[in-house]
Amino acid sequence: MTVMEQRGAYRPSPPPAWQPRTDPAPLLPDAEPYRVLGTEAAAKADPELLRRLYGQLVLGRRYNTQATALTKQGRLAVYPSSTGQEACEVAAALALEDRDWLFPSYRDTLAAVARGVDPVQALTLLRGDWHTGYDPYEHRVAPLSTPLATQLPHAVGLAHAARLKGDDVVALAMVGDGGTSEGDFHEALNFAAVWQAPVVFLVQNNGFAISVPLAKQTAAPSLAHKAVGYGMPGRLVDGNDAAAVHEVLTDAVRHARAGGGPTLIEAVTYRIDAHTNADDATRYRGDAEVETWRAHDPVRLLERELTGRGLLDEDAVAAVREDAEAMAARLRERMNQDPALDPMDLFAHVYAEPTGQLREQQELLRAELAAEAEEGAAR
Amino acid sequence: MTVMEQRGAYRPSPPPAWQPRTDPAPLLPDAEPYRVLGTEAAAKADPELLRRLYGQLVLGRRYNTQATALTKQGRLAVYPSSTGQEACEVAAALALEDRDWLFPSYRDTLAAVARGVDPVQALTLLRGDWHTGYDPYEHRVAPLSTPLATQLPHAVGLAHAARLKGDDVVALAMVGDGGTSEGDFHEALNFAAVWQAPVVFLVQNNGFAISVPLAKQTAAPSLAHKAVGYGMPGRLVDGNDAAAVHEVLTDAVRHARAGGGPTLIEAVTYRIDAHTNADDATRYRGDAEVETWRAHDPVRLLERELTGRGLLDEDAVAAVREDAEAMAARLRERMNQDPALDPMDLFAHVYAEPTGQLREQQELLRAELAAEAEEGAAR
Amino acid sequence: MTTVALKPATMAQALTRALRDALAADPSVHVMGEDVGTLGGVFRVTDGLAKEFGEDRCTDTPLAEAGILGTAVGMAMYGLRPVVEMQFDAFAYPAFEQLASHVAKMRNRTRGKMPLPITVRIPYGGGIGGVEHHSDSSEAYYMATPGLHVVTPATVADAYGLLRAAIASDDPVVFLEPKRLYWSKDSWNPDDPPAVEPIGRAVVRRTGRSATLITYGPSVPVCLEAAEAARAEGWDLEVVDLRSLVPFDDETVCASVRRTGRAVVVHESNGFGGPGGEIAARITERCFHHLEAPVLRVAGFDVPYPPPMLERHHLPGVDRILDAVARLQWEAES
Amino acid sequence: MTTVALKPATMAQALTRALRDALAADPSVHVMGEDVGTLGGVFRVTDGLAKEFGEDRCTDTPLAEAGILGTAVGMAMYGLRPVVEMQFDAFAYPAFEQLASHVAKMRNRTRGKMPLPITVRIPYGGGIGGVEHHSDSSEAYYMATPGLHVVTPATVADAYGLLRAAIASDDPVVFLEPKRLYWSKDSWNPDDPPAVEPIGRAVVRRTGRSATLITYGPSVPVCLEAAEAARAEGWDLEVVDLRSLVPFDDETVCASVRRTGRAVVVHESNGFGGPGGEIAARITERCFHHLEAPVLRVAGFDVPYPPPMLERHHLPGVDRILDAVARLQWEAES
Ligand SMILES: Cc1ncc(C[n+]2csc(CCOP(=O)(O)OP(=O)(O)O)c2C)c(N)n1
Ligand SMILES: Cc1ncc(C[n+]2csc(CCOP(=O)(O)OP(=O)(O)O)c2C)c(N)n1
Ligand SMILES: [Mg+2]
Ligand SMILES: [Mg+2]
Repeated sequence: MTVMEQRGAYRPSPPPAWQPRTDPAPLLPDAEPYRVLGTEAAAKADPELLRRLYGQLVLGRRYNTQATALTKQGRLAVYPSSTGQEACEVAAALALEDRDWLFPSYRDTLAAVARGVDPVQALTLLRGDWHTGYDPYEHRVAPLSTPLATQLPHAVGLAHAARLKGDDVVALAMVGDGGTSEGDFHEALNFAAVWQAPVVFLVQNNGFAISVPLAKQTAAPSLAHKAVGYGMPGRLVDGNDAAAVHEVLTDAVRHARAGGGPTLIEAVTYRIDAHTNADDATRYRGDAEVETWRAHDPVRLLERELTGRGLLDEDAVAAVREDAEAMAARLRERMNQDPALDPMDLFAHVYAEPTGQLREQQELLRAELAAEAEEGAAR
Repeated sequence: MTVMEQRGAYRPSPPPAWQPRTDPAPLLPDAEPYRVLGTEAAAKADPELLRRLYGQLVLGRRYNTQATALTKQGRLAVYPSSTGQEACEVAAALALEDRDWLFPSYRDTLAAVARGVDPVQALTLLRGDWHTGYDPYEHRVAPLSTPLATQLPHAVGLAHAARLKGDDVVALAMVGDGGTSEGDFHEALNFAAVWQAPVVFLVQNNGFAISVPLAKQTAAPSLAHKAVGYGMPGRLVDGNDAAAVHEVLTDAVRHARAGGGPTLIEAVTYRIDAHTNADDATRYRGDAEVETWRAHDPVRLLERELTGRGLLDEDAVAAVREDAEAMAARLRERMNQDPALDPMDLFAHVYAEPTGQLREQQELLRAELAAEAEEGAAR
Repeated sequence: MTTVALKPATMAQALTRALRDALAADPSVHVMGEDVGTLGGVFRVTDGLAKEFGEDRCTDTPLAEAGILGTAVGMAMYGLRPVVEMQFDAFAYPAFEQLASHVAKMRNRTRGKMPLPITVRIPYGGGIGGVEHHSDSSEAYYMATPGLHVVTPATVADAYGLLRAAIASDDPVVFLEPKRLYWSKDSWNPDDPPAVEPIGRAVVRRTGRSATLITYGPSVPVCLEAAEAARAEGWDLEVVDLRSLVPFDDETVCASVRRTGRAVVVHESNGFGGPGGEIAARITERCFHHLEAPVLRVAGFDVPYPPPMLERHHLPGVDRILDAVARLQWEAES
Repeated sequence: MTTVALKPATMAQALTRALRDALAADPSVHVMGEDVGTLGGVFRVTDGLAKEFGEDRCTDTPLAEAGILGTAVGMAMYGLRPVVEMQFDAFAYPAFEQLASHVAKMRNRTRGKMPLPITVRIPYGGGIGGVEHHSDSSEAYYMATPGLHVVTPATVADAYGLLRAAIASDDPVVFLEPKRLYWSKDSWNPDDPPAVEPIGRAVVRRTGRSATLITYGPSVPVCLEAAEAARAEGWDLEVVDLRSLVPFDDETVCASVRRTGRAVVVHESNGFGGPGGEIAARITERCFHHLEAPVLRVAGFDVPYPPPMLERHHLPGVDRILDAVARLQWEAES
C-alpha cells in the first residue's frame, strides 16, 4: 500500500445516498485551553520532566534578556524576544526525538537553542554576519524563517519525504497567530492532511502580529478551530503552562509518528516584550494587559508548582539560576567578539559552481578588496 | 461606530481567566447536505420560483450542450461545461438582487448568462476574440476568473467597499472544490470574516479538479467545515437540488445584507462532462460513477417535483424546451459570425494613455498591417 | 514680498503628508496594509492617518499580502482608490499573482471598462542593515509586467509629488520607496508642498559634459557623490534620475547621452536581468552613433542580497562607479 | 556495421522519456504537480509515470502551487529530487514567493549545507491559442532571481538532454518548456537517447556571416525560418540557440557576434524589461568595437498576452525579424 492509498479522506456519493464521512467531532478543540499546572493533571506529570522543563525555562528567559541586552549594546542588529513564550519554545524542543525536525519561525531562536543549536550560531541571522549560522542537518533544525508561514510547507514536505523513505521522523513546525492568515499556512495544512504527513503545527498565539491584535487577524472561535477544515485534530492549550504544552505536543508527535497524521495546536500565550527591540509597543497596547499576563508568567507558574509540591528547593532554584547566568556570561563574551567575515563569501554559495558571470564579479570584488587593503596599508 | 469596530472577533484573556468566545456550534454544517426536492420542505417552496428555476435549468442545460457543440465546430476554442451543475449556476444568479455582484470562476459562464450577460459576450474569452466580452458594470458580473480562487478576495474587497460607502450590496463568489486548496481561498475567507463583509462563498464541489478527485484535494469532513475556522457559518447543500441551493443562497445573501457577515456554502454536485472538450475523462473515472449522478440530474429532479405536484404540464415543458431551442439557434447563428477584430486593440487598453514605448510599437504594427494589406491587395 | 518658511522634512514625512493630503482631498482613497493603522507602519509612513481619518480609511489588515492586494482589487472595482503598503520588498512576493495576473491586466482584460487605480507602496532596497528578505530590489519583476507603472522617488519633493501622482493615476502604480532614504532630509514649505509631478519624466540632477550616470531611487545620492568625486579625476559627470521606470523617459535619457557620448547605468538591483540591461539596450538602440564606449552597468552582484555586515561590498558605491567611468574608453577620444 | 533505428519523437515524448529515465535511474527523483499522476498531465508529459513508478513517485497534489513548490522544498531538504510541474506559466505565480525567497536562496542561506536540487517544469509561451493566463513568457522574472538556473530547450534532443541535466543538477532549475513545440517532431534513437547536455552552453543552430540571430525556446524555429527567408534578401544569418538563460554563455554568443558584427535578439517575452535587454547589453559591453550596428531586439509587444485570435500579431514572426535585420545599418558597410 502506498502512502497515497492510506488516506482516509472523503469522496461524497450522490446526495440521495449520502455516505457517512470523517466524524468532525473529535477534530474540534476543547472549549478551554488545556492546562496541567495548578490542576489535578499536574500530579500525574513526571517530576523529572517538570524539573527539566523548569531548568530550560530559566535558561530560556535568561537567553531572551541577554539577547535583548546585546541589541542595546549594538552586538545584535535586532532581536525578536520570546519572553513570556518560553514554555512553548522549550516544550517544542523537548517534545521531539533526536531524529525529528524543527521548523522555527523568526521568533523561535530559543526553540533552536533548546534543541541544541549553538547559542551564538543561532543568532547569526540577527547579528547580521550571515543568513543562517548553523548547519541545519546537525540538529535537524531548519533555518529560522523570516517570510511568515513559508516554512510550514517545508515541514510538510520533509515529513512526507521521510515517510516515503520509511523513516519514522516527525516535523514540528512553528508559526505565529499572524502567520495563520497567510495562504502558505492553509496550503501546508491541507497538504499535510491529504498526505497524512507526520507533522505537528504549533501556533503560538501571543495576541499580536507586531501591532495587530488577534481580533483584527481572525474572527474564528479559536485558531485551533481551523483544524477541522483540513480534517485534522485541533488542540487548544495554555501556552504558558510548560507541562501542558509539552504533553499536548508529545501526544501529537506520537500520533504523527504512529501514522495518525498531522495535528494543529494553538498555544495561547502572550508576547511580553515589544515585537523586537526596534518596536514601541506602547503605541498599540496598554500596560494593564501586559501586567495581567505577567501574573501568568510561564517560569513562575512552573516554579510555583514545583516548589509547592516540594519538587524544587531553594538550592535547586539557585543552581538553575547560576547555570543561566553562566550561559549568559558565555553568550555575552562570545558575542562581544567580532565575527570573522570574508566578503568573497558573497559568491561562494549561490550555486554549487559559480557561473561565469559570478566569476567575473568575484574578480571585480577581489580587485576592490586588494585596492582597499593597499590604501589601508598606505595610510 | 466604524465597520472595523463592529466585528465580533475574539481576543483571549489570559488562560487563568479564559473568556467565553464565539460559539462554534452554529457555524458547523449539518451532517447531510440540505435538500428540498422530494422532501417535506418542497411543499413550502413558492411554485412560481420553482417554475422559474425550472425554465432557467432547461435553458442552462441547452446552453451547455450548444456551447460544447460549438467547440466541435471550431467556433469556440474551449468550453468548460457546467452540465450537471446547472442548479448551482442558475440559483446563484437568481438569489441575487440587481445591485449585487457576481464573481464567477472560469466554469461559470452559465451563471453570468443567467444573470443577464449577453450569451455571446459571455463566450468571448472562450472564443478567443478578447479576454472578457462584457462590461462588468452592466450586470455587475466580474470577469470570468481563470486563475483559480483569485477572484475571491476581489469579491471580499468589493463587498467591503460597498459597505464602506453605505450601499447594501452583496457579493456572491463562486469557486470549485479544487480552488479551495489555494491560498487565495483562505485569505479571502479570513478577510471576509474579519471585516464582516457581505459576501457569500459558493463552492461547487463537483468531485474533481480536472482529473484530481476530492479525496486527493482534501481530508476534511466536508468543505463546509472550513467555515468555522474563519468564524463564519458553513452550509452543506445538495447542489443538484435547485430549490435547496436557491434557498440556502438566498438565506446567506439576506444574512450578509443584514450585516451578519459572510457564509461559506458547499454545494455537492457533479461534473457530468469532461473538464473541457479538450479533456478525456475516461482516463480518471469510470462510467458507473457518472451514471449514478445522471440519475440525480438537477433538471430531472426539479421536473419530477413539479410534474408530480401538478405544477407543470406537458405543454409547459414543451414551451420551455422550445424557448431553449430558440436560444440555442440564436446562439449558433451569432457564433457562426466571425467576430470583428482590430489588431490595434492590443495597445488600446494597457494603460489609460499608451506610454511612449507602446506608441512606438503601435506604429510598428500599423506599418506591418499596412504592408500586409498591400500584399493582400497585390495578390 | 512674502517670506516662505522653509522647514526640514524627511522623505518619510513627505510621504506621510502625501497620503494625508490624498486622503483629505478624495474620499475614495483608502490606505491599507499590515500595521499601517494603530502603529502607523513599521517606517511610520502612515503615522497618525488612522487617528485622523478613521480605521476604515487607514486599515490594519490581516497578515496576508495576496489578500491585501486581492481585496484592494475588489475595492478598486467598486470605485475606491486603495493605497496598499507592503511591509518590505520581499513580502510583496506572496501578492505576485494578484499583481501580475489581475492588477496589471484588469483594464486590458475589460477593454478599459474596469481600470484599477491602485497604488502599491513597497519599501525597497538595502543599506539599512536589514536581515534577509528585507533589502531586495525587486523592480525588475515589476518592469517586466506590462500594465504597471513603476515609480521611485529619490528626493523629499519627489516623494510627495510622485506619490500624489501615483494615487491620482487611473492606472496601477508600483511605488518603490528607497528605504535608506526615508530619513534623508531636505527643506520644503509645508504650507505649500511641491507640485504633483506627472509620472514618466526623468530629471537631470546634475549637468555634466563627460559622461552620464543614469540612475534612480537609492542610487541617486550615491551617483551625485560619485560625480563630485569624479571632478578630482577630471570628469564632469551628468546625473539623470529616472524617477519612473515605466513609462521610461527615453527623451531625457537619450538627450543626455547624445550630449555626453558615454553612459553608466547604476542601480542596487542585481545586474543580470536587472533594469540596467533594458536601459543600456534602449540607449544603445537609440544613440549608437553617439556612443564613444559601450553603456556600462554598475549594479548589485548577481547574488541573493547579502547579510547586513557584508552589504557594503554588494552595493554600488562611489569607487565602483568611478571604476566604471574609468572604463569608458577615454583613450579612444584623444 | 550496426544500423541505428531512428524513430520520430515529439518534444513531449522526449520529456516523458527524460522523466522516466530519471525516475528509473535515481530513486530520489519524485514528480509532482496538478494532474500529473492519473491523467499524465494536461500536456501528457507525465503520461504513464504514475502507473510505472507508483503514485508516491509521481503524485497528484492538491491544487495549490505555493504548496506544491513549498513541499518540494521540504522534500529536497530530506534528500529527494523533486521535479515539480506547474500547469501553465501564469499558474506558477502563486509559487513566486517560495521560488524567489526559498528555492533560489536556501543554498546561499545555509552556506551550501542545504542545496535544493529541485526542477520546476513550466510550460511557457504562446502560439497555441490559449486563453488568458495560458501563454505568458515569464523567463524575465526567473532570470532576475540569482540562485536559479533557467533553461529552455528548442529541439527534441535538447528536451531530453537538458531535462536530464536539470534533474541531475544540485541547484534549482527553472525548466521552461515551449508549449507550442511540444508536438514538434524529430527523429531519434529511443534505445540510445541523446547525451545529457551540460547546462550553460549555447549552440549555433545555423552558421552564417551577415548577422547573428540570438534566440531560445519557441523562437528558435522561427529564427531558422527567418534565416532561410533572408537568403532571398542576400543575408546569410547565423542562429544561436541559447538553451540556458542562466548561466549565460557569453563565449558562444560573443564569438558569433564578433564574427558577424551584427545581432538581433529574438524572443516572445515582452520587450521592455525582458531578456533581450540583458542580452543586448552584455553583447554590447563585450563586443562594442565589433558592432556595425546596435544590437536590435524583436520581442513580444509590451502588452498583456493577447487573446488567441490576435496572438499572431504579437508574436515575433519571420517578417518582423527580417525587418529588424534590415535595420542593421547595412549602408554603413559599403
Ligand atoms: C510574508 C511576510 N509578511 C510580512 C512580514 C513582516 N513581519 C515580520 S513579523 C510580523 C508579525 C508576525 O506576527 P505573528 O505571526 O503573530 O508572530 P509573532 O511576531 O507574534 O511571533 C510581520 C508582519 C514577514 N516577515 N513575512
Ligand atoms: C492558479 C491556477 N492553477 C491552475 C489552474 C489550471 N486549472 C484550470 S481548471 C483546474 C481545475 C479546477 O478544479 P475546481 O476548482 O474543482 O473547478 P472545476 O473545474 O471542477 O469547476 C486547474 C488545475 C488554474 N486555472 N489556476
Ligand atoms: Mg503573534
Ligand atoms: Mg471541481
